Amino acid sequence: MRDYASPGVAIVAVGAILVAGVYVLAVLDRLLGMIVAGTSIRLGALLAEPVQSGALLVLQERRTTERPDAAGWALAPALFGGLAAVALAMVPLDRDIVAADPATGFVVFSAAIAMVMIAIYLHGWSPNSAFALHGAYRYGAQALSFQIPFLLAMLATALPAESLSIVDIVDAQKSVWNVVREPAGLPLYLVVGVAVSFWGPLNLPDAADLAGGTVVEDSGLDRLLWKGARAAMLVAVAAMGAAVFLGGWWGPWLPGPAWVVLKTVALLVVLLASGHLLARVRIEQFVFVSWVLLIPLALLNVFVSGALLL
Amino acid sequence: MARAGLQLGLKQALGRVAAGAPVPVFAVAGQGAREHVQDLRLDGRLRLVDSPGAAMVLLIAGGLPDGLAEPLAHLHDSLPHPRATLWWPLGAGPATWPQQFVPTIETRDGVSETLQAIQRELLRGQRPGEPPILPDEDPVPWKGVGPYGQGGTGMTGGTPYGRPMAELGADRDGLRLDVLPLRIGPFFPRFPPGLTLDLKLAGDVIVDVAPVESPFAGAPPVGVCRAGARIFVDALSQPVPVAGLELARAREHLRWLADALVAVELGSLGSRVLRLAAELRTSDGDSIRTLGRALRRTQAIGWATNGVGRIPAAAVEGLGAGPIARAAGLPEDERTHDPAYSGLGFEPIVQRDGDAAARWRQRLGEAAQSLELAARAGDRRTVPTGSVESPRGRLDGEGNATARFLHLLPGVLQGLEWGDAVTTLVSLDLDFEEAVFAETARAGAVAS
Amino acid sequence: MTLEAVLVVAAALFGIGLYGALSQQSFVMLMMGLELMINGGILALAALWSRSAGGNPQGQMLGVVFMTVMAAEMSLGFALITSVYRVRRADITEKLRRLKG
Amino acid sequence: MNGLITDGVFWLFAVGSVVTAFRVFRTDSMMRAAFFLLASFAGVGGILALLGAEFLGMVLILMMAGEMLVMAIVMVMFMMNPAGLNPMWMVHQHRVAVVAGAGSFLALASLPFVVDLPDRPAPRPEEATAELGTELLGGSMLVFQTAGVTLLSAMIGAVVIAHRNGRFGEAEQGSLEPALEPPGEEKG
Repeated sequence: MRDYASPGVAIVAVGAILVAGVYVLAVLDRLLGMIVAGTSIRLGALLAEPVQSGALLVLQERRTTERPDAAGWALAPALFGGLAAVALAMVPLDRDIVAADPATGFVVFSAAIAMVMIAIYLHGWSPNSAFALHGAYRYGAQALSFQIPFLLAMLATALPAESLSIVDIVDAQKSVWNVVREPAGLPLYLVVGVAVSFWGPLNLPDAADLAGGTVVEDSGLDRLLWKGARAAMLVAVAAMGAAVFLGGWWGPWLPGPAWVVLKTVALLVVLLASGHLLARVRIEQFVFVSWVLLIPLALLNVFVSGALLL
Repeated sequence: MARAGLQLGLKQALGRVAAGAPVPVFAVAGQGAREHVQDLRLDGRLRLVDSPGAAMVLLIAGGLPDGLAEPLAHLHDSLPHPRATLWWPLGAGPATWPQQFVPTIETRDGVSETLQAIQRELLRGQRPGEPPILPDEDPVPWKGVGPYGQGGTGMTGGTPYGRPMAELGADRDGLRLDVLPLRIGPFFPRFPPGLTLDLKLAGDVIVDVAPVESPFAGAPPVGVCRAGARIFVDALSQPVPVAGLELARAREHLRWLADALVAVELGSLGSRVLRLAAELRTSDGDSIRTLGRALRRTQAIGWATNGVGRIPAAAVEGLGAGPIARAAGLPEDERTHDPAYSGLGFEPIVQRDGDAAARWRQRLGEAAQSLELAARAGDRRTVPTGSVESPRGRLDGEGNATARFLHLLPGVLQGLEWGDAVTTLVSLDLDFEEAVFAETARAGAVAS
Repeated sequence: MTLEAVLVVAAALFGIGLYGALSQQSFVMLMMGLELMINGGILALAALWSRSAGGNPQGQMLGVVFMTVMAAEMSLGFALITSVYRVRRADITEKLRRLKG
Repeated sequence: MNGLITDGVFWLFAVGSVVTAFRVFRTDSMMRAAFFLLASFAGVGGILALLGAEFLGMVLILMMAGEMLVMAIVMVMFMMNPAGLNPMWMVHQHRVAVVAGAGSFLALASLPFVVDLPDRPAPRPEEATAELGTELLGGSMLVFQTAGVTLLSAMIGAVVIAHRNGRFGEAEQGSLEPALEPPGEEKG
């Protein structure tokens, strides 16, 4: 076993960072939306809106459908949020500031990403509703397609560190960031990152053509938790991208944690902007592109970065 | 006791915070209300939502035929507590409906304020949430034996819970798998008001589809004609200014575009287009061309629409299907017969592919062309010939393009995945209101 | 967390898996039984590796081989289910009396 | 104290994974069965991590998540009653199966108490992952490569078997070799 924060500290810290991250994400998303829509921006309203809408959802009652799987329905957002927390816990803020640094941090993160599809499937299946189930199936197709390029894109970053620990991976980027070492890695990771948390152009399970997809039957707290968990996952994906591709805490002048936050926000802006600037992708196209284009590209990325290290 | 007090205090505190949130509204657009509902998207004080589960207030706008009473009651009951209803009749006659649906506001001004006030009252507990209209019972009665109402013994015995097991149907991979019968509409937010489809889905793929007759069609109008379609209906019977007609056409196309952008998850860009449509002037041709470039860059015309919902020219020949026909390469346009257009150098724009992308390009091209025509038209007036080219195709006393096109819909949608089917339906720009008012215009009794 | 405790848990998983594999008619449920048996095997293996074999890395290696077997079993099993359904429209073992064709 | 927490977590995972494993065969919906099976695997993955085989445990969870999703899709495709509206009880040779299951459990569970297993705990559990990596690409390279090739051939085989076009024409036609007789009435 390597460094672990004590359980209480880790849970509180990760929880607080997650909530803060989700809030920042909500504000950023709204801000980008307003810029694209060309509406005038009032800072006060912008900052208050996520809190107000959240409070509104807390006060709305839960809804039920005919013969749902109540346990699964309640469990799905919790599972999704928990997975986001596990994924985020792997990201180091500095060499010594990390909630958990298992030797297999990379695999833990990947396992959390893989379990996301179970959370979404559970969420779509349990309300016993046609649109929700359709959303769940779409994510199934989407997830099975992006798993392999995702693993390969991240795997290439573990090569220079010769370790699966995220701290080691970041540490190995002292002189050169991985984004320079393997230029194909970050774009691949970002495409797949949008797909993991089904944002913007790859929002197929909760799409507008399904009137909300897996979330269509949710109201009140269910909806708040689901949206929150989804946003948390995007934060975790951005934070991990900042760690393994953009050199995590490495950077001049500022202290390490500040760099991590800055890089995470920068990646978040890119990920969120894609939601306002790119049209929804058809599932058929995404599956095709994943298997035919992304997997060979990711393989090539691994081979090249491996060859460069020899 | 103390715990209950704490809970109440917390609730009140949250209520005060939540009162300032944009009101989540599920809006139903009845007759004459399409633009009014659409314009609400630009209002930052409220938020139009796609699912009743996300809404706090049900906004019913415009005239609603009696056929919608029952689906509307179901919709009302599926809003979470606390909930409220606001009917905004827009000049429609009184309804003989449950008391939730009595008119509550008359004018455009104040809709947002009223919605906000309703939300505030609901959250503070000053206004009771509305009780359900329908009794809370299962649509199919509980029957059968055993704790789950199964039909018999074993896995496949009888009809469990009064519901038939799914039947087998052909699949495109040659497997025979279960198909799911499903009715979608009449309030599905991506559909035009009044469209209901009876579907059979195998997974994501539409095996069979049948449009259910629109509650708007065939009945006398229950509301007033919506502003955007008004001038085209008027042009059937009286000369109208060409400039006004073309400006209205460009505006209708842009309004369609705003909705279509929401369907491909580009809601913020949709708001920008909507604002452009609301304030459109004849000099805005450049803005439309810039918009076309932006849409190609965002891939809204591109990966979302290329090759989707192809309708060959032969299928729509002679239907007067307007942009749908012209996108497939048929230069059918009623304006070519109108002497008012003869000196303007009007030449129908056509595309070749006939897919959804071609229809997007077609409408954008026509919007820009209409602005040019409007700028050149001066004070020319149309000559009533009994048929008009509306933004959706030939409009005459018999009906509009949607009515003539509807029987082709099953053939177009079969075999598509649901996402593509929605893209296709959106790109067709169906309208069930136009025909009703064109018919009444012929009878010389347009409500004004 | 003694060695015996882990091995008992592994045995329980194996037993449940064997029960499922023998009793279930549906192909997929049958495969679930098989998976559980392998699962118990991996658990026992890891316990012996960690507590009794002195952490010999070849023990973990064997675990990797077990997982390979599991993955191969799953992929071929699902392919066979699809194929059998395509030809015979069968989803339970009783509908398959011959294995040919 | 630390050992107490580890023990508590172990028993949580152990009881959880056995109970959910049992529930797999005692639920009315195949979907729930798949979720229970995944829960059972997640429990075992947790125990593996506690035992020091972190890599194996996490890979088990990673692999099973994808596998359960495929399983769920296959079940909804081909199996009846995915929603669990009817009670699901599809068993044969039940008594034999119960006896065999219970018997194998008793036999296997008694083994550690009968056999005298050597007590040699792993000396450096924190190095386990690195050791596995060295082993995979060192001494057991051949085994590792064989496993890889096996998986590849399983993948290709699966695609070939499941594909619509069999070796002797379309699969629905009952893709027999031309010389053989067509399938009889035992079909479907």
